[in-house]
This record gives sequence, structure tokens and C-alpha cells, in this order.
Amino acid sequence: MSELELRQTTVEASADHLPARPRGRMPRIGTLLSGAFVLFLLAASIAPALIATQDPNQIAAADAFQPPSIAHWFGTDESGRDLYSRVVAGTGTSLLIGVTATAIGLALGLVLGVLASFGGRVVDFGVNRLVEVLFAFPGLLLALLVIVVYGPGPVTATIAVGLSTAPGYARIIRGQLVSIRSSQYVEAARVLGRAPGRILAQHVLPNALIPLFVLATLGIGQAIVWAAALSYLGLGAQPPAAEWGAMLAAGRTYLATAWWMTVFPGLMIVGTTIATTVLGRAMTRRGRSGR
Amino acid sequence: MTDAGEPVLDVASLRVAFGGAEVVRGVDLMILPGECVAIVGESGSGKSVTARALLGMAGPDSRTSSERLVVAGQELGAASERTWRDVRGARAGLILQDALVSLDPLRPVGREIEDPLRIHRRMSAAERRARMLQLLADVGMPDPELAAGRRSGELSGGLRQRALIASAIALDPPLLIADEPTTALDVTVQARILALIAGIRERGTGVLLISHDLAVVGRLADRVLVMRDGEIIEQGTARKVLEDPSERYTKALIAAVPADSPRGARLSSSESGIGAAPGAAPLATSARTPPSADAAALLAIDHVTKTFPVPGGRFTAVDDVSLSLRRGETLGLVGESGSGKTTVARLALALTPPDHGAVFLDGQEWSTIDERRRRPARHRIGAIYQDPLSSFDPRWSVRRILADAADRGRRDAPAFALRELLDQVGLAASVADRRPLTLSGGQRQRVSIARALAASPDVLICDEPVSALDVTIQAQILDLLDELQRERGLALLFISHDLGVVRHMADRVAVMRAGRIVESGDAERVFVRPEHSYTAQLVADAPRLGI
Amino acid sequence: MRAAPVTTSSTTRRFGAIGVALVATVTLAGCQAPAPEASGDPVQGGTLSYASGDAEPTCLDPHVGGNYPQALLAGQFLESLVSRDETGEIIPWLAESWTASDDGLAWEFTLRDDVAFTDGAPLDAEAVKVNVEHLKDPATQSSTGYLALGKVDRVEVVDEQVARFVLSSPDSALLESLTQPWTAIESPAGLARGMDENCQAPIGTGPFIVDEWVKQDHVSLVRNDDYASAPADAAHEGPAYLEAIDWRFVPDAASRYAALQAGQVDVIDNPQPDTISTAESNDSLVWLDAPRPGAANRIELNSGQAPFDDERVREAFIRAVEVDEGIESLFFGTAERSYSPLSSVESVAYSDEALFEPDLDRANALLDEAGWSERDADGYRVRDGARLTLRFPVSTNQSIPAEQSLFEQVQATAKAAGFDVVIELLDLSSWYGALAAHEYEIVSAPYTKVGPDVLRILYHSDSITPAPSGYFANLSQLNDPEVDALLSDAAATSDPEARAASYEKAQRLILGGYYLLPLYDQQNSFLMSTSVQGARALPTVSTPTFYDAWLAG
Amino acid sequence: MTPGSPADRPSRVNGAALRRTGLLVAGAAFVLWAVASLTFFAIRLIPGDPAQAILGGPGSQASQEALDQVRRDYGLDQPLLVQYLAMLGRLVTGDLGTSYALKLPVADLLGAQLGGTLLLATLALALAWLLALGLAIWSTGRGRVASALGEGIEITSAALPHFWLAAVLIAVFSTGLGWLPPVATGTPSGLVLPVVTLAVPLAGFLAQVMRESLLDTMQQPFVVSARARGESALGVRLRHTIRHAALPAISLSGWALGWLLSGAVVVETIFAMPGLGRTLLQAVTLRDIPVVTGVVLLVALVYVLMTVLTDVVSRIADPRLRQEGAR
Repeated sequence: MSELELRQTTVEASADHLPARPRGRMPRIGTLLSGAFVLFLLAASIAPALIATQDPNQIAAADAFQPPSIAHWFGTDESGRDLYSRVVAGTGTSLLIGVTATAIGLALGLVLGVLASFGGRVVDFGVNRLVEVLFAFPGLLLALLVIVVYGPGPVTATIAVGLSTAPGYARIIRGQLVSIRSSQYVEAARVLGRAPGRILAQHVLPNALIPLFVLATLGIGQAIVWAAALSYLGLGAQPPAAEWGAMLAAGRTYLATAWWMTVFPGLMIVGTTIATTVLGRAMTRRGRSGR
Repeated sequence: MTDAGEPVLDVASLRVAFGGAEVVRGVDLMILPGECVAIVGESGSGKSVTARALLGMAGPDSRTSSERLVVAGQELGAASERTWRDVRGARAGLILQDALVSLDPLRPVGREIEDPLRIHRRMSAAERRARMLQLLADVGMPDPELAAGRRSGELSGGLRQRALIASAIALDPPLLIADEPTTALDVTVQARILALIAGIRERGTGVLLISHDLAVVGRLADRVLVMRDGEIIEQGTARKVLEDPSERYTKALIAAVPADSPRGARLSSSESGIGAAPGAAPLATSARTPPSADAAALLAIDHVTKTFPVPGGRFTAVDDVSLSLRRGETLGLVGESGSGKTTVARLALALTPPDHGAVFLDGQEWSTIDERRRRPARHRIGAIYQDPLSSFDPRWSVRRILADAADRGRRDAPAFALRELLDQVGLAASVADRRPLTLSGGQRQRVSIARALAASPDVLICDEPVSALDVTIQAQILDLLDELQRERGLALLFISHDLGVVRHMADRVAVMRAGRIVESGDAERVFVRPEHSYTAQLVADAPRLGI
Repeated sequence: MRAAPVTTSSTTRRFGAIGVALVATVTLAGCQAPAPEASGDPVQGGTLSYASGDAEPTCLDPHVGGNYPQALLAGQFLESLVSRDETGEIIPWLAESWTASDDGLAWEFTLRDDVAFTDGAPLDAEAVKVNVEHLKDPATQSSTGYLALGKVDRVEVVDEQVARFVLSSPDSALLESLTQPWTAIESPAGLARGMDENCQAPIGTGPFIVDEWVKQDHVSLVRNDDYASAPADAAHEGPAYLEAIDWRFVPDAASRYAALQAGQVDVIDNPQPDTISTAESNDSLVWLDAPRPGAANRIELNSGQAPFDDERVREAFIRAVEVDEGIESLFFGTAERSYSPLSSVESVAYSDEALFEPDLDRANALLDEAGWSERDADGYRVRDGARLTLRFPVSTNQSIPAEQSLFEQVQATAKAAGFDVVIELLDLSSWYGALAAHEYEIVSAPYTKVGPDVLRILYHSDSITPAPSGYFANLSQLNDPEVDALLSDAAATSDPEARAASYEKAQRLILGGYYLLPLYDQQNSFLMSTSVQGARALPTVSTPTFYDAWLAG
Repeated sequence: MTPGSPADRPSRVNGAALRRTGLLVAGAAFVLWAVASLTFFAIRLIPGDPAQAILGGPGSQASQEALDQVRRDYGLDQPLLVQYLAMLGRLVTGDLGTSYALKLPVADLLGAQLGGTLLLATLALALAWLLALGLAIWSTGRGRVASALGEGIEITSAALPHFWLAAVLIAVFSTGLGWLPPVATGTPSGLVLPVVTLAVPLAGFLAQVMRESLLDTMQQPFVVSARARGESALGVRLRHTIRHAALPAISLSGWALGWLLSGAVVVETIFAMPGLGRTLLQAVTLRDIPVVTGVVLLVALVYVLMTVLTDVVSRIADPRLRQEGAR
């Protein structure tokens, strides 16, 4: 979040003194790998059956706790289900949780941010206080409260995670809007006699919203991680849904005997977060150099 | 100390490359003790890279090579970073452009000045402090004790530049490299800093001065090197180069300086990239007809006052200012930074309401009426900004920017003539689909002017429209504005800190200081026979060509 | 606890130290592979570190509320009037002897005269009276103890050492009820301090004293140096060997096991089944298997509403579900399949394996017959447009992960017959809420009570009527006058054989009506470092006791 | 535009500081009031009867009389508004009420838990800062490989779920190497794994922000100035760029603390540490409303204090902010 602000304050005066500094960046190969991984994830969420090798819910108690092998690439779980197929089947659920939670956070943040920056002083003050109050509930505590009221489950967990990210987004969006509103191109539009509504539609909103998509990609991974934490606390997805967080939590109890049950779902969560972050950053960089 | 004969800097065939691109291509340079050598050139000429390469700091991905690189008697051709560190600060000091960012804004300037002492000398903290205070006193810092504890942001521009100089000369290095040392400063301050550097040179220090500003160079340099595309294309004594240049490029550079060019004279040649020779052909378009003195004012600012709230009271930015601007006339508004020029511009544009007084456009109430009623007339008064890039929506192409500006929201708006507009401001039709970010500084300002013109204004408010541009580009833009004014009968409110530019552009001039107009009148009269002492000081301090 | 029987009677209360040490060892070994013998002489002193995975109690006084975590801890510092031995025989503890009147309405307990509470007050009949009154006082908020003493009307002080329990109706389960920690005897002065204070450190007669309770962290127990009231089956007399117990709350099973492996703690409870099997092959760890008494772990079928109001559908479910393989693999051979509503600890437990033979064809036939003959696109059976859905609320606080996995296997195997089992993982409060609202078709609810009288609580129709909180124990909602009569008779009769016969008949009816699917005994396992010697589980509610334990070098 | 000369600034700073302080206090009071009210009304939405929670949860078979008794004792039979005002009244006097489950004053209960959590969070914050600074300094300005590696480490660290990291750390350092205890028993060595678990993902975030600003700072002219005085690369980092790089991370510390408290719920459970997170989790399970309210309020208070602290530290670290306050 402060990255955005930082970029805005970068003094451009020095730009002409030195030749363009090659920015430290992930090698392109990292971006490519991330892109490939995200494509795999998308494929797995849209058509898990094509990518999975077996029925993810096929129980075979006799095959329980098999280590990774040719037949079971990621091994099997405590009920003899094929872990690879479950990981693939869980992609859709986990991504959905991540995307939905981020969307909820962004939507709420957008409403609050727009209210704050356009609602006049009183509304701005009120919204800012509200955002501060929401900030005072650390994410998981807010999530716990939501879960207490509406009961555990993936839907509540998603809403809870989304809600807890909203104040952060609200602040960024408000900051964006305020800085755009005081920008010189908005002033230039006023000088040309453009009405406020037109300025809003043509300049302010588009320029404020585009960076949000980048922000969203960065948020998805974190949303998945927090949803997984709720699953670990037994407040997330329900069995037999193959959600990564739930699988990871289940696997953790068998860490002493079946490492693969913890490692593979964990790798998926970490991998997804890394991939979305790398892509988000690549987009930020492109956006920055394109401006 | 080096003795008088031995050069403090002796470079032969210096080359610097970034990746495959060579930006400094075989520069030879020698500076003797007490000598000031200047390198002039426009942005991208390689002058700054040269300066840094002399300290072994050309940049992370650069390759530097030279046949000979001797600083204060030490050969540094293949020096290690360790050796370089011993040279920097001790044998060669560096002064950069703006001390606000060239001194660490988080550290007291005293610490910054003590740094070279700490790095290169074994001294006790008390000795260091004493030396630091002495240095501050030497560079003319009032109350060194107090200043030492302040951060660069808490000092005025001139004072912090002095602090920066103090840190560069802390160890009395034989060589001082000054890279655009006065560029961001107001003229009066600039004059004092130049005097300070001259004093350092007097003490026997060799100075390498890097500047884009020929006038600054003229004041200080013994010898001048003109740099272009990484090469020294001309060199000689300052007098020789400035008064009798042999290269076409140098001639163009000198011609482009507006200071002593008469009103209406052309500054640039039609050849792209190179200014015209001095006194080149007069403008091809119709001759200038000065506006009649008694024509009604198109824009009238009438006893306007504007204050802003600050903790513990209100700050008066504009104090009882009255100005009037007639059709076809250029009114120059000069003043140092913080004098209230920009606030006047915003008041004229009705972007901010005055506390007292009023602004009239063509005799009609302008500043006091409702924004809804003002909006339909806004197209009559346009604006050009110092930084055109930030005045464009970053997502929009040139075409969209101009199309949007041409559309006044009327249903019967004439078909938008993009090509004609681009042609008028001297841009190729091919830029239409590019985004301003990908254009050069001069092109951007042309787009900015085209945008203002698209709305068919009567008045243009130009707030420092050329301060960010190289001198040849500046010349082109100034010529363009001149031309357009002639063709369209535009009234220009031309705001600038640069007296030379204003003198070249303005029919009448108003001088602003601390929110008030201290003097106004016919441009020639004000510059030649200033009545107010402040104006006289400004004129005296303004650097100009010639020695 | 399936060790050699130990002869016990009210007269042979004390054993030779050596003999009992052997018994304790056999006990400790449980049903597992050879465990190291308790070797050498007991060592005095040392602090035993215990890591509990059960929820941290909210009050250390087991009279208040009354759950298993409280019992675990209370067993170290509180004692009951009577205890139970390996064979299910009631043996003396704080009460030396007891007699019942012929009509079963008056019981006289003679207390030991050499026992004092750790606050110095002597144990007397008045103290027993105060304790029973405390349990029956609504302000105490007792649940388990209150129910256990439901038929006790009042206690009369006959003389200093004799207390008379006056009952409103005969209760053959009274002695069993009194063995439980939830009816343990506390110092009247301690109780008089009020609930807030007493909850922090109840005062009893036990071998240890509560020294400090750091919430969310641990309870410090120190040795009671004046201890003189070991139960009749204890291995030694006098104060405990251990100087102190550090009782920690470590909710995460993996952390708990890691702490035991690292030697950070000496004993853990609720180990993961896979770690038990790992520990078996590990020379430095010992498994103590102590199934809880009362009911077996079972899945109850709610016969109070559709679709399980139809016996054919109930049988179809039980025939469709396969759990044997799952129990074997998930519990790594540490749990034995049960076919009885009662824990294997209970001598009157009746099993009938034939009723639970999986038979998918029969299940399908039964469902077709019951009108659930169509299937929808997902393969689930439908009738009149409604899916054959079974809501299965699972309490995350009461079911260990292996059990939850087993339920998933139940879900998967039931699908083959067309049942749509919907598992809902709930926290404890929400789980009780779902039960109270009858929003369940199947449920698994452990119930611990000493003795077969648990059947009355779980299957008598009176238990369908909810308490004011909405809670009811008869979750299968079995409402059969014949079962009611059998259970009431059993509770009232004092003749052990008649009692056993009634319980067997009742169990036949309960099992035969397909009201429940027994799974296994309520798992209650402990893993101990081999340096812990002489620890055992009390044969009452299987809580561990460290009175006889010592730490070998 | 700087009004006035530097000389007359201090008095204005004082006036501004006073005004700022007033605003801060009023803002803090508002946040606490709003948090208390939100929590109060949110908790009324929880299904279930508080009286039952007091009597050991719905699983208890409390009698009607007992329930009625409890309702009277705890004022639960009063109208909602009366209960709300009573709660506010108690809060003003610093009374957080009595825990339903533990029957202890909430203030005492939380007072005992707060220290552990704050210690954990503070140590984790400090370690995260160290790790992030170290990584950022190490990986910037050293070419593409170090930069890519640094970025990779940051992103990976930030993506690690706490409970997974904890499991791996326990497996390696406790079970495998036997260096550190897996359960925190109050000893310093017991704190190591929990602190590391909390700190590593946070360090990933902080390092991202720090490195970004370090990169921007490294191309500032004052860095060129410093090097031109003969300062070594390390000297430039230590004396100049670190502080600049730290600024955005300092302003993130309020957020970071909230993030750490969230993580503490998980970490305290795994490492069996006493603390607010575990207390909250238990209170939520038991529907122990006064404790839930108390934890939320306490956390809000800590957050508010942290915001103030962050503000103060930022102002100390960046004198430019002090000046802006005076404008």
C-alpha cells in the first residue's frame, strides 16, 4: 500500500542526471513461470476433471497414507484419497475463496473510499473514523467475530477475510482518489470547463481503478493464506471439500507419519501466492513504466 | 596542495558506455589549479556522466575507460573502489544541483559536512565540529551554530546550497566539480552562490563547472567546452566560445538564449534540433503590431487578495494585486519562488476564489460568479503549465487529449481538425496516437499548447512554460508562442522567474515580491531603468551572456 | 485396563507394596506390546510435566458444570467416597464401608476417620452433607454431578463419621455415580469461599494441592505431604512420590507430541493415533490405553423425524456404511470396533456383530422398499422431490481429526446407497444449538458415566424432553415403552443379576431397532515417557492418577 | 511555501502539537467507543443465550431457576439499551465485567494474558524488522542475481501460512535437531520458535516495502553526494538509505501489529502459549461475551497506542513531517 505512495513521491528531478537505472527485477523467467502456474491453476479450477488423475473424493481406506508414487503423484491422505487429484480439485475452491474475499474487500473499500473522497468533509471524517475502527480489529479477530455471529464455513470465512481487508483498500482508494482529484490533469480539465461529473467519469475513476486490479492480484494470495488459517482453526471449509487450507490443516496432524499431506497443499498455497504476487508486481512495473 | 603548474585534473580520451551505448566518447580535459573550466551542453549530451566518471561514479552498469585519468596527481585509470573512495571528498569534491535533495533530508547539515572529515581524517568529534562550523562560516552561512543543527529542508535554497558547498570543500580538495550548482535557485541567490564558487577558485582550487546555462558559464569560466552527443565539439576561452563560436551548434545555443534578444526576434532556426545563428532571419509571419494602450482590458485583476490558513493565522499569498491584460498583449509576471505568481495564475483561471477584489474577463464578472455560469466561458481562457506531462491524463493519447479539448460540449461543435492543430504547434501527425509519456519535453509542451488552442481561447495563462526545457527547445517554444499570439491575437499572461525569458516575451512587466506587485510597466523601461530597488537587484543579478 | 483381575473387598483395603507395583505395571501395559517393566524402587521427588490436549477447564471445581477436562485435573487433588476397580467392583476410598436399606432409599456411608482436607479440616459427615447440598444448589451450576445425584433427596448426618443419603427412589447406580470426580468431596470451608475463589483452587483430600493456575498456560500442583487416603487399589500409602506436577494446556496435537518427543513433557493425553503407533516402535515412549466408561462412541440415528422414523431407512444406512477399514487405517490399530452401545469397560455391555454387517444390496433394497427408489443426477436418492439428506453436525471440540476423517468415510460409503450425508463442522456452542433445534439426522455424541446406567440417560424416553437449555441426551430420540421399563427396572433393582439381565434386554432392543451405529470405545489414550513409572488410569472414568508415579532417572 | 522565518516556528509547532495531541486523544476515544459499541451489538447477533453460556454452555442441563437467577444477576433481563448504557458506564470506570466462563474479572484475566502476547508481538516485530532490513540491505544494489534472490525470499516468506511454518520449524528444530522446545513454557528458548514463526512472513512484507524505498533512495542525489565525499557503499546504506527505507515501514507498523495479533491466535495455539489470541479463541468458542469484548477493546487500545507511537516515531525519524505539521 505504501508502495504506491512511495512511487508518487519519488523525486523525478534526478531522472535527467543519471542514465536509467536498471531496476532490480525478477528475471523474466520468474514472470513466465508464474504465468504458467496461474494458467495451470485456472485450468484446474475450470476443468479439474481434465487435470486430475482420479476422483478426488474416492475413498479407499486400504490405500491410506501412501507416500508419493507413480500411481499417486502426491501420495494419498488418511482416507486413501489421491492427494494430487484433491489438490487439483481444491484449486477452484481456494481460488474462489481468494478471489471472492479480495473482491469483497475491494468493493467495500471502493464504496468507503469513494464516499470519503467525494462525500464532503463530514462524510470524509466519518468514513475515516470508521476505517480506523475497522483497522483496530486485526484481521483474524474481525474474522473470528464474523464467524461467531454467522457460524463457521467457507462462505463466512470468505466474507470474514474480505471484510478484514476492506479498511486497507479503503485507505488506498481514498488516497488515490484524493491525489488524482488534486492532480494537474484534473485541474486542466476544469480549466477547459468540464463539469465535475464528466471529470469524475473520464479522469478520476478510471485512473483510480486501474491500479486496483494490480492491488487485487497481490491480495488474492494473502486472502488464501488467511482462509487457510481459519481452516486450521476449524472455522473454514467443510469436508469433504478439497480446500487447500482444510487439507493442509488435516495433513498437519499426520506430520509425524505422512509429510506429503502437509507439503503438497502447502506448496500450492505458497506457490499460488508467489505466482500472483510476481504477476501483480510485473503488472505494477509495466504500469509504472507505461506512465 | 598541488603546485601551480601541475594540473588538478588531466583526462585523456575518457569513454563511458552503458550496455552497448557509448554516452561519453573520448573526452580530453585538463584543469590547472585556480582555473575554472566549464562544460556546457543540453540534456543527454553526456556532461553529467562525464562529471561522475571523473569520480569513478559513472553508474552501476557502466563501463569507463580512459587513456589517462589523473586527479590531483594520482593516476586512477584502473583504480579500485577503495582507491576511489580515498580520492572522493579528499582530492575532488562534488556539488550537485539542488541541496534539498543533494543533502540527506533526514540528517542535520552539520553531520553531512563533518562526514568527509570523519571519513578521511582522524579527528576528535570536537575538532570535527569546530572545523565544520568554520566551514559554514567560510561559505557565508549566517549563524553556523544554528544552521549546523538544521536539516536541508529547514534551510532556504541559498543557505542549503552553501552547506552543500561546505561539505564538498571540507577537506579543501584541489578539484571541485560543480554539476549545475545554481540551476534551481532564484537569480539573486544564484548570483551569490556563483560568487562563492568564484571565491573558492581564487584560493587555488581547480573548478569543473557543468551547466546547461551559458549565462552562468560566462560569469565564472576561464575556458568553456561545448559538449554534444558525448563529444567535445568546441572549446576555447570563455570569451572566444561565447562571443565568437565557430561551430554551428554553439552558435545556435547562444542564439537561443533569450535574455538579450529583442521582443519578437526569432530564437530558433527551422532546422530541428539546432538553433539559428544569432540575428537570423526575422519571423516570416506578419509583423508584430503592439496592442494599443487604450484598448479595453480582456483580463482584469482588480485589487485581489488571497490568503491561506496556516497554524496560528493566515498567510497572505497575494496582497492587493491589480493587473490588466489586453488583446494581443503579453504581460510578463516575474518574481522569485514563493512570491505569489502561481496564485495569481490560479486566481486568473478562477480555480480559487479571491478573498477580496475580483477578476473580470472581457468586462464580465469572472471570479465571483457561480462555477456553473463560468463553465461555458472557460474555453476563453486557457493554461499552459511548467510540467505538461502531469497535466495530461496518463491514459490518454495525444489525439484524445486534443479531441477532448476541442469539444466544448456544444452540439454544433465544428468537426475536430486534429492535423491542422498539430501542424500549428509544429508537431508531426504521427504523434497523434502516442501518449505524452513517450514524447520529448518540447513535444509535450507543444501538445500542451495545442490543447490550449483547441478550445479557441482569447487569453493564455502560461505558468513557467519553459523552465523545464533545454535552451534550444525553450527557444522553439517561445517562438511558437510568439507566432501564435500574432496569428490569433492572443493575450498572454507570461509567468516566469527567468528575467531573460520575460524580457524577450513581454510587452509589459509586473514584478512581484512577497505577494505584492512592487513595480510594473513597459518591459524595456522596467529592465533598463528599474524604479524599485528590488527590481534593480533582480536585473543586476540576472546572469547574461558576455563577460 | 484389560489386565488381570485384582481381588478387592471392603476389608482387604491395603496391599503389600510389591504386589501392587506388579499389578500397576500390568495395568499400565494395557493391551499393547511389551512395555518396560516398572523397574527399581520408587524415586522420591521430581516434577512431572503433563500436556493436556483437552480444553482448559473454566473452573477447577468439577461440581461446577462437570466435564471431562475438569475430571482429568480434579483426579489429582480431589477424591470421591468410593472408587471402582478393574473388574467394575466398587471399592472403598474416602468411605470405608457402606450399607443400603432394604427398600434402597437410604444409604449409610462410614467415612475414614484419619483423613483431613488440605486446609486442615477433618473429613466428616457434615462435609459430605455440605458437598451434596453444594451440588444440588442451582447457584453451583452443576450439570453432571447434579444429574448423577438426581435421586438423592438429602444427606443426613448420623454421627461424625456416618452420613446417610436419603433417596427419592431406589438408585442402583448410586455407588457408581459416587465414584466419579464430578461428585468428589471438597472442603466445606473451601466451598464457602464462593464460586469465584473455589474455582481457582478447590481444596480436597487428594495427593496433590492446586498451587497456581496460570490461565491458558498451566496449573501447578504440589504434593500433599499429609496425604493418607489412597484408594483401596493404590500401590502405596502415604504421600505421593512426585513433588509436583506441571499440568500444561497444549491444544495442538502435533505440538504436544513434539514436546513429548523432545522430552519437554513426560505425559500427553489425546495423542494422534498415528503417533501412538509410532510410539509403539519407540523404546522411550509408553502407551497407556484407558477407554472411558459409559457409552461407546457411536453414531446416533435421529428416529424422531423423517427419514429415520422408518426403521428400514435406519437399517439401510447402517448396512450401507463401512467403517471397519477406516477404523483400522485411521486409528492405526489402536481402536477396536465396537458392536455395543456400552463401553467395553462395562461388564454388562452386550454386543451383536451380525446387526452391523455391511450389505449394500440389502441397503438398496430396504431404501427402495421405503419409497426412496429414485436417484437424482448426483446419484442421491429422492422421494417426492426431496433428497435423502442426512445432516451430520460434528463438534470440532469433541471429535479428533481421525474421527472426523472417519465421518468423511461414512459420508463417502453412504453415498453408494444414495444417502447425501452433509457434514457440518461446528464449534461446541453451535453444535449444541443444532442438536437443540433438531437440525440433525445423525450425530456422534460421547457420553461418559460410570456404569451401565448411562443407557437410561441416553435411551430412556424421558431424556427426549429437553432441559431448559434445549439440551437432551436421547439423541436417537428412541421412544420405546419397553426399553423405558427395562431401564427403570434396572435402575431400581439391587439384584446384580436381574440388573444385568434388564440391561442386556434393553441393549438388544436398542441395537435391534437400528438406532445407533457403534464405532469403538471412547478413545482415551496417554503417551508417556518411559521415565514415568507407576502411573495408571483410575478405573472410574479412566482419568490418569500420578499418586503412585515416580520419575526414573 | 514556508510562512515566517525559521525563528518563529517553534511556537507554532507547539500550538500545532497541542492541537494534534487533542485530536489524537479524541480520535482514540472515538475508536474505542465505536469498537465497544460495534462489538456489543454484533455479539447480540450471536445465536444462543448468554445465560446458558454463563452456566457452562448449552450442553449443560441448567435448570430454569438457575437460568433466571443468572439473567437477574447479569442484568440480562434488562432492555438492550439499558444493558448497553450499563456496559458503557462500566467501561468508563475501567470495569470490563466478569468472564462468563471463568467467573473472574475480565480486566484481571486479560491483564495476565496481555504481557505474553505483547512480548511475543514486540519481539516478532523487532525480529521482522531486523530480518527485513538485513535482507533489503543485502539484496539491493548488488546486481540482478542478489536482487532476484532477495525478491524471491521476500515473496516466499510473505506467502507462508503461520501454522505451516510452525509445523516445519518444530519438525526441524525440535523433533529433528532437538535444539529448541516445541512448546513455549515461559523460558527464553521457548519463545524462539513462536517469534520466528510470526516474524518471517511479516519480514517478507516489510522487506518488500523497504527494498522498494531503498531502491528509490539509492538513486537520490544525496546518495551521490555522500559517495562523492568518499563514503563506502556500506556507509551510505548505514548512514543514509536505511533511515529512508525504514520510513514507510515505520508507518506500516500499526498495521503490522494488528497483523501480528492475528497471527498470535494461531501461533499461541500451536506453541501452547498463554496470550490474548488463545483467550479470544476460547472465549469465542464458549460465547464468553465479556472476554470477547474485553479482548477486542484491549486490542483496539493497543492499536490506537501503536498508531500514536508510529506517528511519534515517524516524526522523530523524519523531521520533514514535523515541519509539515507547522504549515
